[in-house]
Amino acid sequence: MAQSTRPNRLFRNLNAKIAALPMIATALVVFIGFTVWTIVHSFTKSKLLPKLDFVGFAQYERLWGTRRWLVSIENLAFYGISSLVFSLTIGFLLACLLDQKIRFENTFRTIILYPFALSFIVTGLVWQWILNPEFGVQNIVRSLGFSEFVFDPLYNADVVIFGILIAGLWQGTGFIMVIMLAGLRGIDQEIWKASRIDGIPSWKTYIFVVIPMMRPVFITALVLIAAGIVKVYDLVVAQTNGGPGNASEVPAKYVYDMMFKNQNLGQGFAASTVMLLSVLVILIPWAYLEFGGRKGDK
Amino acid sequence: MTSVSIKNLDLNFGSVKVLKQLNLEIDHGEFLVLLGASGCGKSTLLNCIAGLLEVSDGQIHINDKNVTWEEPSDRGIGMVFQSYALYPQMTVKGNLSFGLKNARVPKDEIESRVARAAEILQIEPLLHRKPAALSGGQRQRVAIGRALVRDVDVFLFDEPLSNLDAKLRADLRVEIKRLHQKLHNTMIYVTHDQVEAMTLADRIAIMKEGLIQQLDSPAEIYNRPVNKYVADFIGSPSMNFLDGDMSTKGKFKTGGTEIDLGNYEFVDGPIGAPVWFGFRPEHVIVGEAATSQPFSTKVVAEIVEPMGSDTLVWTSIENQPFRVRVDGQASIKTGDEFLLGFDPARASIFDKENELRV
Amino acid sequence: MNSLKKLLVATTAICSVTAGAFATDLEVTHWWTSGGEAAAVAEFAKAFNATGNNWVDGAIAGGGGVARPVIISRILGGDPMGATQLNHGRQAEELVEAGLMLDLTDIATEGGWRDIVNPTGLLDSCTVDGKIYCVPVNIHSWQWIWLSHKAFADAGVDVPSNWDEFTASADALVAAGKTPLAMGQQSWQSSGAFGVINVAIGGLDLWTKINVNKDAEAAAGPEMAKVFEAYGAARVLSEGSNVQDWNQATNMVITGEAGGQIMGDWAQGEFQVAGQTAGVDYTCLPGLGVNEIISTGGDAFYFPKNDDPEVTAAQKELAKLMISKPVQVAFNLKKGSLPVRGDIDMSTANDCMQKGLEILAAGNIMPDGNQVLSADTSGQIEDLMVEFWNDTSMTPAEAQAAYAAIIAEAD
Amino acid sequence: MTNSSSNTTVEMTGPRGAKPKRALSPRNIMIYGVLLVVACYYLLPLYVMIATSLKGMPEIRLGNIFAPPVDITFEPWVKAWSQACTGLNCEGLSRGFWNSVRILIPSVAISILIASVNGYALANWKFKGAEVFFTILIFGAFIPYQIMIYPMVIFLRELGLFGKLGGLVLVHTVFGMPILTLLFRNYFTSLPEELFKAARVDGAGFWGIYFRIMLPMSIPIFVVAMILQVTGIWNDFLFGVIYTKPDAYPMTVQLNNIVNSVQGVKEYNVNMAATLLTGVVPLVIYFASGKLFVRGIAAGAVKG
Repeated sequence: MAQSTRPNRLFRNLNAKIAALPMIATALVVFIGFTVWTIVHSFTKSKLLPKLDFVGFAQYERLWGTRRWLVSIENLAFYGISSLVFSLTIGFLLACLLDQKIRFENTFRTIILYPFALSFIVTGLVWQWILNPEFGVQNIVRSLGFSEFVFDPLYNADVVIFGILIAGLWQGTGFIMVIMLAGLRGIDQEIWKASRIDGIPSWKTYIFVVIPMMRPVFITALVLIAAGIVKVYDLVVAQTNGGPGNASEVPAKYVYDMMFKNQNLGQGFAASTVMLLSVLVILIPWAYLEFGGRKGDK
Repeated sequence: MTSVSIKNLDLNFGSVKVLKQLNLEIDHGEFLVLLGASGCGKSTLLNCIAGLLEVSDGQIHINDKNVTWEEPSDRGIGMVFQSYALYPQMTVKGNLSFGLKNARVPKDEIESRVARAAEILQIEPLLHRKPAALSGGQRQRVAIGRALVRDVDVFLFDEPLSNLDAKLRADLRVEIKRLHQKLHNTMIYVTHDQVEAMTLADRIAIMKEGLIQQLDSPAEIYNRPVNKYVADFIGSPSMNFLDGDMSTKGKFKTGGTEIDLGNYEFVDGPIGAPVWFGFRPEHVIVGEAATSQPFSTKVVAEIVEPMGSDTLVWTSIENQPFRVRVDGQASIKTGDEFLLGFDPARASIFDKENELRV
Repeated sequence: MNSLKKLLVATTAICSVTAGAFATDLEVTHWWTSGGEAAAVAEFAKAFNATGNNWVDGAIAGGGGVARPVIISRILGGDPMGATQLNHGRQAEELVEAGLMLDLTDIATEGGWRDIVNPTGLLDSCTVDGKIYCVPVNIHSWQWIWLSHKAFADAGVDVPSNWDEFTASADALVAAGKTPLAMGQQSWQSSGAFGVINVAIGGLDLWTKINVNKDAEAAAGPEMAKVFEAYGAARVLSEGSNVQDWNQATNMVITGEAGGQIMGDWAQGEFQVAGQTAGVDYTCLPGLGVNEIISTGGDAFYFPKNDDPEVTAAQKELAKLMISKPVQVAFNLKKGSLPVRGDIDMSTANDCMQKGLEILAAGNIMPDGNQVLSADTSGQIEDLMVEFWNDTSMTPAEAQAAYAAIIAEAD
Repeated sequence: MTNSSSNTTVEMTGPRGAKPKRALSPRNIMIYGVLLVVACYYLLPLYVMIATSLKGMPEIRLGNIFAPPVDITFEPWVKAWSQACTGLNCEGLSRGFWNSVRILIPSVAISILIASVNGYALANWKFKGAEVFFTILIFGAFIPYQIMIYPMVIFLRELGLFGKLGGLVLVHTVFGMPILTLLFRNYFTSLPEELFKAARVDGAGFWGIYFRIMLPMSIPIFVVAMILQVTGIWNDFLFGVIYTKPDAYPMTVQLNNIVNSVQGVKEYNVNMAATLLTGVVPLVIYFASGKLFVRGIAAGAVKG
C-alpha cells in the first residue's frame, strides 16, 4: 500500500495562495503599509519631500489651529449629518412610494437612480450651472416678478454648503432608495397581511413594524453614506472649488492642497490621519455590531 | 345558519382565472378545511375571504353581512399565517395587543383579552419575550393568539403548520382541534396535508384548478370520492386503479380477470363503458381470509416495503400495478406468491371519459 | 484661440520637415492658459520648434495652485517633464536640494547671465549653493490697479489717479450700477491684492519687516492695522463681484462692468487680446498710484534632471533660447510682463509696460511674496485672505490677529 | 350537497365583485403627484444640460435656462468634442474620451480578472489566514483614499509606473479590489458546493475548476462587475488627476479643466455639451443594463 505523505502546510492549496497573492499584497502593502507610512510621517515636518524629521504632535496642533481645517470639519459635519438624514429619509420615503404597487415603477426607479451613474464632476458642473444666479433658478424666479428673490447658494459663503448638498442628494438618494426598496421587498408579505387583518394603517405599519425590521438595511445604508461623505472631494472641486473663499472646503480637499499645493506633506498627512480616525469612529462600532455579535472570536 | 357564504366568486389575475364561479356555504362553528395541491387556488380563496385580495366578481358574506368591499379588519375575522408573520421587534404581548391598541380598545379590555388568549394557548410565560427568542411552535401559538384576541367568530388558517417539523405539527394539530372544541368558532383552514384535513375537518373542500371538486365530511370523501382526482388525492398510499370496462352489466373486466360488482352502490346504475376500477390498498385482505371475500386472486409479491406498523406489498393484477397494505407482522417476502381478496362494494368506479364516479 | 492653434500646428509641421531626425520632443508644463498667456507661450514654442526640436505643450489649466501639484508630483514621481514653469522663489527649493533639477550653471556662465539679468535678484532666486537651476523669463509685478475708462465715464467721474481717489469715486460707480472693484474668488487673488495694499498703504519697510524678517510684532502693530482697514474697505467695494477666475474679473473691467481690479501686470495681456489701448480704454496705476514700485516676482523655468543626453541637450537649448534677446522681447510683449534683461529694446511696448520699465530702471523694486515666503506660509495667508474676503462677519482686527499668528509661525 | 362543484348561480344583492376604485382617489393623486414632482426634480438637470447644449450663446444670455432651445444648434457639441481648449490643446474632449477608453479597458479587465480569482479562492479554497486578509481588504474599502495617495505616488515611482497607463491601471485594480472581491466571493459561495466537490472528485484542479466550471456559470456576475467597474473608473477624478499627466488626463479631469478654466467669455453651451458628453458613457450603460446595474450596486452594497 502506497504511503501518502502529508504535504507541507505551506504548499497545501498552493494555487489558491498564489491566486490570492494580489489580494494579500493589496491588503498588507497598500491598506496597512501605506496607512502606517502616512501615519508615521504625520509626526514629521516633511515639506515637499517626505523626511523622517519627527516633530511630535506639532502638525496636529497646527491642524486644529487652522481656520480652514476647522471650516472643513464643520462643513463635513454639516454636510454629513444633513445628507445622512436627508438621504435616509428621502430614500426611504421614495422607496415606500415605489412599493405601493404603482404603475411605471421601473420608469420612476430608472429616473431617480440615473444620477448615480454620473460622476461627481458632471453632477457638480450641472448644478453649478443651475444655481448660477445670473442664468439659473434665481434669474428665473426674478423674471417671474420677484425681483428681490435671492438664491445664489454657490456665491454666498453662509449657504454654499446647501448648494453642494442639493447636488449631492440629487446624485446619491436614488442609490439609497434602491437599497431601501430591496429591503422593503425583502419583508415577508404575510407581515403586511397580518397588519391589514389587525386593521393597522399602512403608515403605522411602516413606522412600527417595517422600519424596525429594516434596521440592518438602514445601518448598511448609513455606513455606506458615511464612508462616502468622508471622501467627498470631486463634487466640491467641480462645483465650487472650495469657494467662495474657504466656505465650502472639505477635509479631502484640505489634504490634497496641503500635500500638493502648499508643499506641506506633514500637514497633509496629519489631516488625512484625522480623516482615517473619523472613519474608524463610524466603522468600528458598526463592524462590532455587524460581526462582533455573531462571531465571538473576531 | 351560515357563518361564511361565498357566492359566484371569480378571481382573475390578468387573463388567468384563478377562481371560477365558486360557491361555498360554511356553517357557524364549522371547521372547514380547504385541501388541494399547490396552485389549486385554496390559499387564494382564503385571502379573498380575508379581504387581502380583491375579488373580480361575486360576493362574500360573513355573519350574514355582505363584506365584499370591506377592509380585512372590518370583516370580523382573525388569520394565522404559515410564516407566523409576527412583528419581530415587538414582544409577544406587543404582538397580541398591537391591533387592539390601534382599534382604540380600552386598556383593561386589552389586558383581559391578552390574558385570556395567553391562558388558552399557555403562553403566559412568554409574554415579554420577542419572537426571535421563541421556538417555531411557540411562535405559531402567538400567531394564533393574535387572531384570538380579536374576539371574532371566524378564524382563517393559511397552512399554519407547514413550517414546523413533523412532531410539532402533530402536537399543534391536536391543540388546534382542542381550541376549536373549546371556542366553537368557525374555522377555515388551508392545507395541502391530507392528514391535517382528515383529522381536523368537519367538512373538507378539495380544490383543483380554482374549482371545488368535492365538499363533504372526511369519511364521505374517503369512502365515496366523487371523481378520480379526489380518489387519487386522498389516502396514503393512494388508491389502486385498474383499467378496464363494464361492458357486461354489473361486472368489471380487465384483461382476463372479471370482478363481480355485487353490492356496489352505483350513482345512476351501471353503465357499459370503459372505466377505472379504484380500490384502496388498505381494504385488501390477504392470505387465507381472502378466500372468504367476494373476489380473490393469486398474485406475486414484487416489492415489499415494511413500514413497521404495516407493510406495503407491490404486486400486479393483469400486469397493472396493485398495492396492498398488510399487517406489519405479515410474512410476505419478495417473490412469494400469495392470495388477495376484497369486497368490490368498497371500490370506487370512475367513468373513463369524465372521470366521475359511477 | 483657433488661430493660435493653427499657428502652432503650422510651425510644428514646418519644423518636422526641416529638422527631421534631430527633433527631440520636449514636454513643457505650465499653467498659462488664458488668451494672453497662451499667445505668449506660443512664442516660446515657435522659437524652440525653429531650432529643430519639438515643443510638446503641457498646459495645465486652473492656475498655479492646480498645476504646481501636478508638476511636482510628476517630478517626484519619476516622470519628469522636459521643462516646467514654476514661480521662482522658494517653490522649487526642496526639489533642487533633492538633486532633481538640472544644473544650468555652465550655460549661465557661458551666456553671462549674471551680467544681463536685471534685476540680479531674479538670478539669485534661481541659485542654490552657488549653482543656477532655473531660467527667469519675465518679471511680473503684482503692484497694479487696472481702471476702466468706460465705467468711470458711465458714472460721470474722472478716472482716478490713485487709490484714495478710487475709493472716493466708489459711490458714483455703485450709483451707476457698477461694481467698483472686480475680484475673483480664488484665494491667490485676494491674497495678492492684500500684498499690494500692504505696500501701498503701509510702505515697503513695513512689508519687508513682516515678509522678509517675519516680524510678528510688526504684523500685529498699528501700522498694519491701517493696512487691514484699507483691505476691509476694498472688500466692501468688491461686493457683487461673483466671478471665479482672475481673467473673468479683468473682463468686468474691460467691459466697464467694474471700475477697477487689483491684479498683476499679466492682466495687461487680456486688455491686449480684447483690443484695448492703454491710456485710452483703460489706465494702469503701479503701486495703486500711491507708491510707485515694482515687485520682481515672475516666472522661471526649471529643467528636471533626465537620463537621456539628447533630452538634456534640448533642455539646455531651450534654456538659452528663453533668455535670448528676440524671444524675451516677443514673449514679454505678448505676456504683458517685463523682460528679465535690461539690454533689450522694448520700445514697442505699450504705455503700461513702459511705466513698469521706467520704475524698474529707476530701481524701485521689491521682492515678490513667493521669493520670501514658503509655499506653506503663502498658502496659509491665501486661505486667510480669501476667507476674510468672503466672510463679511470677520473684522479686520480678527484677520490681523490671525495674520500675525501665521507670520510668527513662518519659516 | 355531495356534489358542490357549484356552477349554479346564486341570487345576489349589494356589493359584488371588486370594490370600485376611482382612478383619481386622493391616495393615487398623492402618490403619483409626489412621484411626478420627484421625477421632474431628478430629470431637470439632464434637461437643462441638453437644452443649454443646444442653444447658441446669445440665446443663453437672454433667456431662461429652463426654456427649450429655439434655434437648435449642434455647434456647441462639435466644439466641446473637438475644439474646446485647455491651454494650447484645442482638441476638445475627444482626447479625454480616448484617454478614458485607454484607461478603462485594461483597468476593467485586469481588476475583474484578479478579483474574480480572489473571490473564487476565498469562496472555495479556504486556506488559513484567508479570512484575515479578506477582512483587512474590506476595511480597506472604507479607508479614505487621501491617506494612501502619497505613498502610492512613491510606490508607483519605485515601480517606474508613475504617470504611465500601467500605473493608473494598477491603482484602479488595487482600489477596486475590495468591492469586487466581495462581490465574487459572495457569488461563488452561493453556487452549490456539490458542483465544486464533484469537479474535484473528477480530478479538476484550481485553475481547471475556475475556467471550466466557475467561469461559465458566472457570466451574470461578471456583467455586474463590469458595469460597476466601467462606471466607477469612467467617473473617477481623484486618481486621474493625481496619477496621470495632462496629455493622458481622463475625460472627467479634462472636463473639469475645460469648464473651470476660462478664456474670455464662458461658453455655457459648450460646457454643458462637454458635461453631457462625459456623462454619456455611464448613462448608456445604466439605461442599457437596467436591472443588472441595480443588482450590481445592491449586491455590492447590501451584502457588505
